Amino acid sequence: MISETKQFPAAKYGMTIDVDRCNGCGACMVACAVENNVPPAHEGATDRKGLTWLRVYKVDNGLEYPDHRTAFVPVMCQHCNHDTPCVHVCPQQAVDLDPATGVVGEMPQRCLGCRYCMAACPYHARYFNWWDPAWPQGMEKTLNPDVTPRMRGVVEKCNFCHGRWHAAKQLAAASGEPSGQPVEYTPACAEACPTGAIRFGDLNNPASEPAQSAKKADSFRLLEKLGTETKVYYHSEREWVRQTAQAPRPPQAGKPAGKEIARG
Amino acid sequence: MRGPVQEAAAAVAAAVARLGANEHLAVLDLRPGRTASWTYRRAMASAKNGIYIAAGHPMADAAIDLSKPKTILSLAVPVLAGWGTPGNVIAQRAGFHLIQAEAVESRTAAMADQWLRIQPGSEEALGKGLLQALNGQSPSAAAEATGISEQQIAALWNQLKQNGPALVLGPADSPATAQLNQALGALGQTVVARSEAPVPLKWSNTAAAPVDLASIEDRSIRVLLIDESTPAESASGTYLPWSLLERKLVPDNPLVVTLGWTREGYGRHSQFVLPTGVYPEVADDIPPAVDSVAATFRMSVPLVHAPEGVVKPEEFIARAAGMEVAGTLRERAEAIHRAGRGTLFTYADGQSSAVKDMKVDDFWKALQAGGSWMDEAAPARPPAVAAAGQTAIPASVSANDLPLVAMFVDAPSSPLLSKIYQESNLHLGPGRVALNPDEARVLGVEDGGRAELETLAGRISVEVSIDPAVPSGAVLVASRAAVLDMCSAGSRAKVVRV
Amino acid sequence: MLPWNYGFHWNTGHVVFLGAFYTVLTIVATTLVLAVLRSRRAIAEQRVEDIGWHADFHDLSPQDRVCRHVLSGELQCRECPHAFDCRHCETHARLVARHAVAKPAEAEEEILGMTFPLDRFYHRGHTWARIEPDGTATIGLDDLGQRLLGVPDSTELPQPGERVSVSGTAFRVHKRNANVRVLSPVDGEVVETAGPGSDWILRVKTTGGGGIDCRHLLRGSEVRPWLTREMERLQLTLSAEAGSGATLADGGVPVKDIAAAYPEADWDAVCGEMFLEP
Amino acid sequence: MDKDFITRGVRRCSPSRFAAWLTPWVVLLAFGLYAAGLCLIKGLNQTNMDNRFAFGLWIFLDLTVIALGAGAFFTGFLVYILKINELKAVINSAVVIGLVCYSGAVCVLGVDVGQPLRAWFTFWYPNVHSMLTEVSFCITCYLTVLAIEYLPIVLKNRKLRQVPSFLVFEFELHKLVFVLAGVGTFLSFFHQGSLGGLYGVLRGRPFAFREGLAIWPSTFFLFIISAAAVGPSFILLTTWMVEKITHKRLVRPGVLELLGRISGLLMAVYVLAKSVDTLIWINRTSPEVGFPAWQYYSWNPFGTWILVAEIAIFGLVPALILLTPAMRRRRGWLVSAAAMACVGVALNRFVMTVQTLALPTLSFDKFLSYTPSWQEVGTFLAVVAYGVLVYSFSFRYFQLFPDERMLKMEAKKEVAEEPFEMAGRY
Repeated sequence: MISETKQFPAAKYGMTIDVDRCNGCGACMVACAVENNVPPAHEGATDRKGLTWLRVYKVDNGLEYPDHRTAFVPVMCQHCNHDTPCVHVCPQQAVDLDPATGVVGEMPQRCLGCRYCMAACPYHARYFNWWDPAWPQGMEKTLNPDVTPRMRGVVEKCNFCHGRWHAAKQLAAASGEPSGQPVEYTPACAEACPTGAIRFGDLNNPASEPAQSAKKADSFRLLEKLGTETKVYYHSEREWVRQTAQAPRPPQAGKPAGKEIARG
Repeated sequence: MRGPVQEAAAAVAAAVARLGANEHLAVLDLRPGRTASWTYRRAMASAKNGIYIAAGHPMADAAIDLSKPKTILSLAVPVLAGWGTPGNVIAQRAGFHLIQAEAVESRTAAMADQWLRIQPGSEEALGKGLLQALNGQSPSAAAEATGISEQQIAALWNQLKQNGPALVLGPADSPATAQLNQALGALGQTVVARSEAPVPLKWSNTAAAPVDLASIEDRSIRVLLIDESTPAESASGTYLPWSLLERKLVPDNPLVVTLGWTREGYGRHSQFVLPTGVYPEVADDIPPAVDSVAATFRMSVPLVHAPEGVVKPEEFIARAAGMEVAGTLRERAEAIHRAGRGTLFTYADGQSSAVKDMKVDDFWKALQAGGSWMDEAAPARPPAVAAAGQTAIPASVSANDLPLVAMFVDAPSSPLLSKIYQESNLHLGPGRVALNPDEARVLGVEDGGRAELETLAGRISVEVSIDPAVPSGAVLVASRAAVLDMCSAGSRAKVVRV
Repeated sequence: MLPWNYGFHWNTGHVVFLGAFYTVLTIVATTLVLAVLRSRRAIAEQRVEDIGWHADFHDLSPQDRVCRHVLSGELQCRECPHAFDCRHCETHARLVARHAVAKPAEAEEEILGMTFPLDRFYHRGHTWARIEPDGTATIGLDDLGQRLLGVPDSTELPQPGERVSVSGTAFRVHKRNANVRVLSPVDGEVVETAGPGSDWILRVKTTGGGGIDCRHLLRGSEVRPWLTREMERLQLTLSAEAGSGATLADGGVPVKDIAAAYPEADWDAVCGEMFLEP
Repeated sequence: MDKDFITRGVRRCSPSRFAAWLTPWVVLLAFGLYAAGLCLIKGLNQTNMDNRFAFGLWIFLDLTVIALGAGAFFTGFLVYILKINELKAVINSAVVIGLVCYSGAVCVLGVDVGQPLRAWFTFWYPNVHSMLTEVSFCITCYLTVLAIEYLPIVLKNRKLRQVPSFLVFEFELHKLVFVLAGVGTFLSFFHQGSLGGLYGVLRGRPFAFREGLAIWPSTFFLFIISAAAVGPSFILLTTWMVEKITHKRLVRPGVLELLGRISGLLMAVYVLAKSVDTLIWINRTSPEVGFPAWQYYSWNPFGTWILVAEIAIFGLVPALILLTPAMRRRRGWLVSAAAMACVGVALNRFVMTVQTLALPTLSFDKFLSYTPSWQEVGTFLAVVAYGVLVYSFSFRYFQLFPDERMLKMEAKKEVAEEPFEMAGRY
C-alpha cells in the first residue's frame, strides 16, 4: 500500500481546534462514534475503558474561585508526523503513517491486541476493544457502511474519518479528476461542531484553514517538545490554556493525587 | 387486529364520551410552535371541552436579537451551551460582554466573560435584588439569598445600566427578568416579538388558544393526551413536573395517554404509552430558536423508515377529536408560499432565493431537501409579556438539606451519548448527582457509589460522582424526567447513602 | 517475514534481523538432526551397550574413575580417559612396557579374607575372565561380587549365540531390591551358560580371529590395591546406605552374604555403587 | 513402580507425601487456569487493565520472571563456554528454572494479548523496528532451545534410559549441548535487552525514554546486565530453598558462594551503569523534552524513595554483601543478599512497567492507580503453581543436582572414623 501511493503528490491532513470556541457539548464525540461505527458503551465501561476516538477533556487553571477558569480540549489521535511513537513499536506493522495523507492508520484486522502502541502514545488517543462491540437491537441498521466495525481485543483510534476520505477520493475519481490528487473532505467531528471550533484541511495547501490558523501566534500543539510534530493544532488566546499543552503539573495540595476524581 | 394503539383510542373515545360538563379533554404539547401544534389546537377547538396546553416559555412569541446587546446578564441560562442557535450565538459572541450568574461553573459560566457564583436556586432572588437596586432600595434580602454582597449587586446593576444596551436572560417563568428587561429598555429592542410562519386561514380561524396550565382549574382534566415525541432541546425549561399536572386531573380514574419514544417521561404516570418515531424517522417541523428574530420554517426529513407500530401523535390526537389530518406540513408550506414573504435558504449550495419567485412544488422540494424558510425582517415590537408561569413545587427547608442545582442532560437518548457521560466524564450521566468531595465525605458516599436523593416530592436512587467543581453545600443533579418530577431548581434535597 | 507478504519491503533491518533469525533456526535444527542421525548410526552399529557403559562411566564419581596405575601407585592421580578400556591407552602401554605387572609367587591369593585366584583377569566391575585350554573364556563373579549378591533372587543370562562386549552387560542379577547389570570383562559370543557346580557363569568364544584380549583387565599384583580401595568404597557405601553403624573396615573378613548382614541397607544403591552402575 | 524412576542411591519422599505436597499447587493451578480461561473466553474486560493502564501485573511479571530465568542462559554460558565446571552442579536445575520461567511467561503473554490466535502475525508480518518483534522471536527460539536442553535431563531418567534409543540420543545430544548453550546465550542477550528496549524507546513516555547506542536505548544494556546479575542469585536462592525443603545437601557450599560472587560482581557493574544512566536521564534526556525529572517523583506514592530503594537498598547493598568474602561465607547473608538482588531487579521492572504508565503525560491527565483483578492474580498464580509442579517432578525423577549422591556419601565419610584421601578430587 505504501509503495502504491508513494509517487503521488502528498497531502498532509491536519486540524485546528479553537479551544476558546469549544463549549464541551460533546457533539463531536457522538458524531465521531456515529460516523466510525464505534459501539455504545458496555455497561462496564468507564472513562478508562471506553472507546472515544475523540475525547473532550475538561481542563482548568488549578486556581480557586474567583480565579478558577475552565476550558474544554478535544483530543483525538494527533497524527504525529515525526518519530510517530506508535508506528515503530507495533510488532506486526498494523500501524503506519501514510505518506500520501499524513494520516496515522490503524489496521485492526492485523492487530494482535498487545497494546504496546497504547503504552507508547503520549496523548492516550488509542483505545482497546475490551468488549465485543454490540449495538442495541435495531440500531445496527444505522451503522455506516463505509467503516468496518472492529472486533474485541484489537486497538483502534481516530483516522481522520478514513471512510469519508475514501468516499471523497471516489467522488473525485468519478468526476474525472486525476487520481491520487489530494481531495478535500470534512471529518464527522469538524462537521458536527456547532461552534465551528474544529477545522480540518490539508496543511500542505497554504490556502486551507488549518494551514492558515496553524501559523497564528496563539496556536500550539500538545507536548510540542516531544518532537512528534503533531498535525492537530490548538488555539487559544488564554495563556493558561496554552500552558496545558506542556508537561503535567505536580499535584497541588488538596487535590489528592493517585485518586481518579470525577473531573476530566 | 387490536393492538395497544386501538385499545388506547377506544379508551379515549369511551372517556371522552363520559366527559362531564366542566371536565376537559386536554392536549399537552411539549414543543409548541410546530405545525402539529396547530393540528392539536384545531382538534381541541372541535372537540368537546377540549383545551390545548402549551408547555414551556410563557413568552413563546418572544425572540432575542443577540446583535443588539452590549452586555448580557444571564441568570443561569445556558447561553453558550446549546441555547438558541449555537452558530448564531458564537457569531454574535464577540459583540456582547456576558455575565453569568450561576451556582456552578456550567459550560456557559466557564466561557463567560464574568462568572458570578451565587447560591443555588437564587437566580430569581438576584433578579429581585437588581430590581431593588434599580428602585434605589438596598437589596439586603437578595444579598442574603445569593451570597454576594449588596455592593456587588448594586455594582452589577450599574454595570448593566452603563454598558447598555443590556439584556437579562432569566428562567423561563421569571417575572423579575421581564421587569428588568423592561427597565433596561430591552423589550422591543433586543427582546422582540416574533410572528409565526403563515398558516392556512382555515387553521387559524378554527384553533383553540393555548392555555397556560396554571389557569386551568384543578381536578378538571379527565383525558390528558401528551405529545412527548420530540422534546425541546432544553426540555428542562418546558418539562412540567408531574405533580403540577396531577393536580389538574379529575380524582376518579382520569385517562392519561403519552405519545413518546420513552417510558422514562410522563409514561411513568400514564395508562397508555404509545411509541412514536424519533428524529431521523419522522418528518416534523422545527420551531424557530429563541434567538431567531424572524419567523422560520424548517423540517427534519426522515432518513430511515420508522419501525412497525409507531404512532403519529398528530394523527392519533386529531382522531381522538374526530378529525382526520394528513399532509399538514405540505399545507403549511403552501400557505407560506401563498403569503409570498421571505426567502428560502438552501444549505447544499448556500443560496437563498425569494419565495415569491419560486414554484410551490420547488419550494416544497427544497424544504424537504433541508431548505430553511426565513421571514423578512419586520419592525421590532415588544412581545406580549405573559403572566408569570407555573408555580414551582414548594421547596423543603430543613437545615441540613442541600440546595439543588439541576442541570439538564438530554436523557434518556441515543446510547451513543454514553460517550460523553459514561466513557468520558464530560457530562454528568443521567440519574447521577455530583457532590463536592468534602460534602461526600460528610455524607459517607463514594465516587460511583449509589445513594438516594430525597426531596419533599419523593425519593429516587441515584449514582454519585464526586466533583470538586460543585460548590460545597450543594448537590448537582443531572436532571431527567424522573428527577424533574421531584425537584425544580432551587428546591432542596438530601442525599442519603444506601 | 517473507518477501511476498503484503507491505514487505527490503531494508537493512530486514536483512540483519531475518538473517540472524534464520541462522539461529538453522543451527538449532542442525544440532537436533545431527544428534538424531548420530544416535541412529550408533544403534545400527550396535554401540548401545558401549554407549550405556560410557554414560555410566561419565556419571561415576571422579574417585571411582581413577586409573589402574594410580591404584598400583605408579601415578599420583589420573582419571581414566578410556572408560577402563586400556586396550587403546598409550599411557597404559607405556607403563606396561616400562615394567610388566609382577607375577606373584603363589597361584591363590587371599585378600581381606576373600579368595582371588590369580589364574584369571579381573574387571573393575567385579567379574573375572579365565582363558580355558580350549581357547574359550569363562566369565564369573569375583568373590566380593558373590558376597554382595549372595544367593541371587534371580539372574538373567544371555542365550548361547548372543554377543557380549567389554564393559557391556554380561548378565543381570536381582537381589532384594537390587537389579544390577554385571559388566562383561571380555568381548565374545556366548557358547554356554553355567551348569550346576561350575564356578563360572558364562563361557564365551572370540568372534574375530586371535585370542581373547585381556590387556584391559587387572591381574596379579594389581588386584590387592584395587580390592583394598573397593573395600573402602563398600564400607563408605554401606555406612551411607545402611546407617553409620555399619562398618567392616577393621580388616575383618566380610561375611558370605553381606546383603543378609545389612537388611536395612538400600541394596540397590550398594550394588549400583559396587558394580559401577550409578 | 515409582521407585524405578527415581535416580539410584538418592532418597526421595514416599509417593503419598509427594502427592500431599503437590495437592495445594494443583488446586492453585486449577484455579489459575479457570481465571485465565475467563480472560480468554470473556475477554480482557475481566482484568482491571484499561486504555491508560494498557499493561498491568502480567507484563510486570513477565519481565521479572524472564529476568530471574536468565540464570539458565547465563549459567549455561559459564559452564559450556567459559568452562567453569563447578557450576555443573546447578546447570540442570538452572535449565529447569529457565524453562519454567520462559514457558510461564509465554503462556501469560498468550492470555495478555487481545487476539492470541493472531500471534503468528508477528512472525508473518514482523516489524523489525519493534522491540516487541525482537522479543517475540528471541523468546520463541530460546524456549525451543530450553526445551531441547531439558530433553537430556528427562531422558537421563533411570527408567527412560533403559530404552536404547533414548539412552543413545541423550548421549549424542549431550555432546552437542554446548552449541545450544551458545545459541541460548546469543538469544538471551538479545531478548533480555529488547525487553529493556521495550520501554527505553517510548519517546512518548519521557519517564521511560532513554538515549543509547545506535538503535538500542540504554535500558537495553541495563536489562542484559541486570538479568545476568540476578540470574545466578535466583539459582542460588532456589537451590537453597530446595535444600531447606528437602533437608538435603545438594551442592557444595563453594558453588553457592561462587554464584553469589558472580552475581555480586555483575550487580555492582549494573548499579554503576544504572546510576550513570539515571543521572544522564535526570539532567538531560528528560528535561530536553520538557519533562523536569523531579516532577515524576512528586506523584504519591512513587516518591524518590522508589529510586533509592531500586538503586541503593536493593542494588548496591546486595552487591557489596556478595562481594565481601567474609559475608558471602555466612549462609544467612549470602541468601538474603541474593534475595535482595532479586527484589531490586523486580523493582526495576516494576518501575519500568507500572510507574511509567501510572504517570500522566498530559497536564490534564490524572495520576492513575491500578489494582489487578482476581483473574489477573489467578493467572499469575497459575504460572507459579505450574513452575513449582514442573520443578518438583523434575527434582523427584531427574538428576537436577548431580553431586547429590556424592554429597550424601561424603556426609557419611565425615562421621566415619578413618580419613579418606580422595585422589583426583577437583
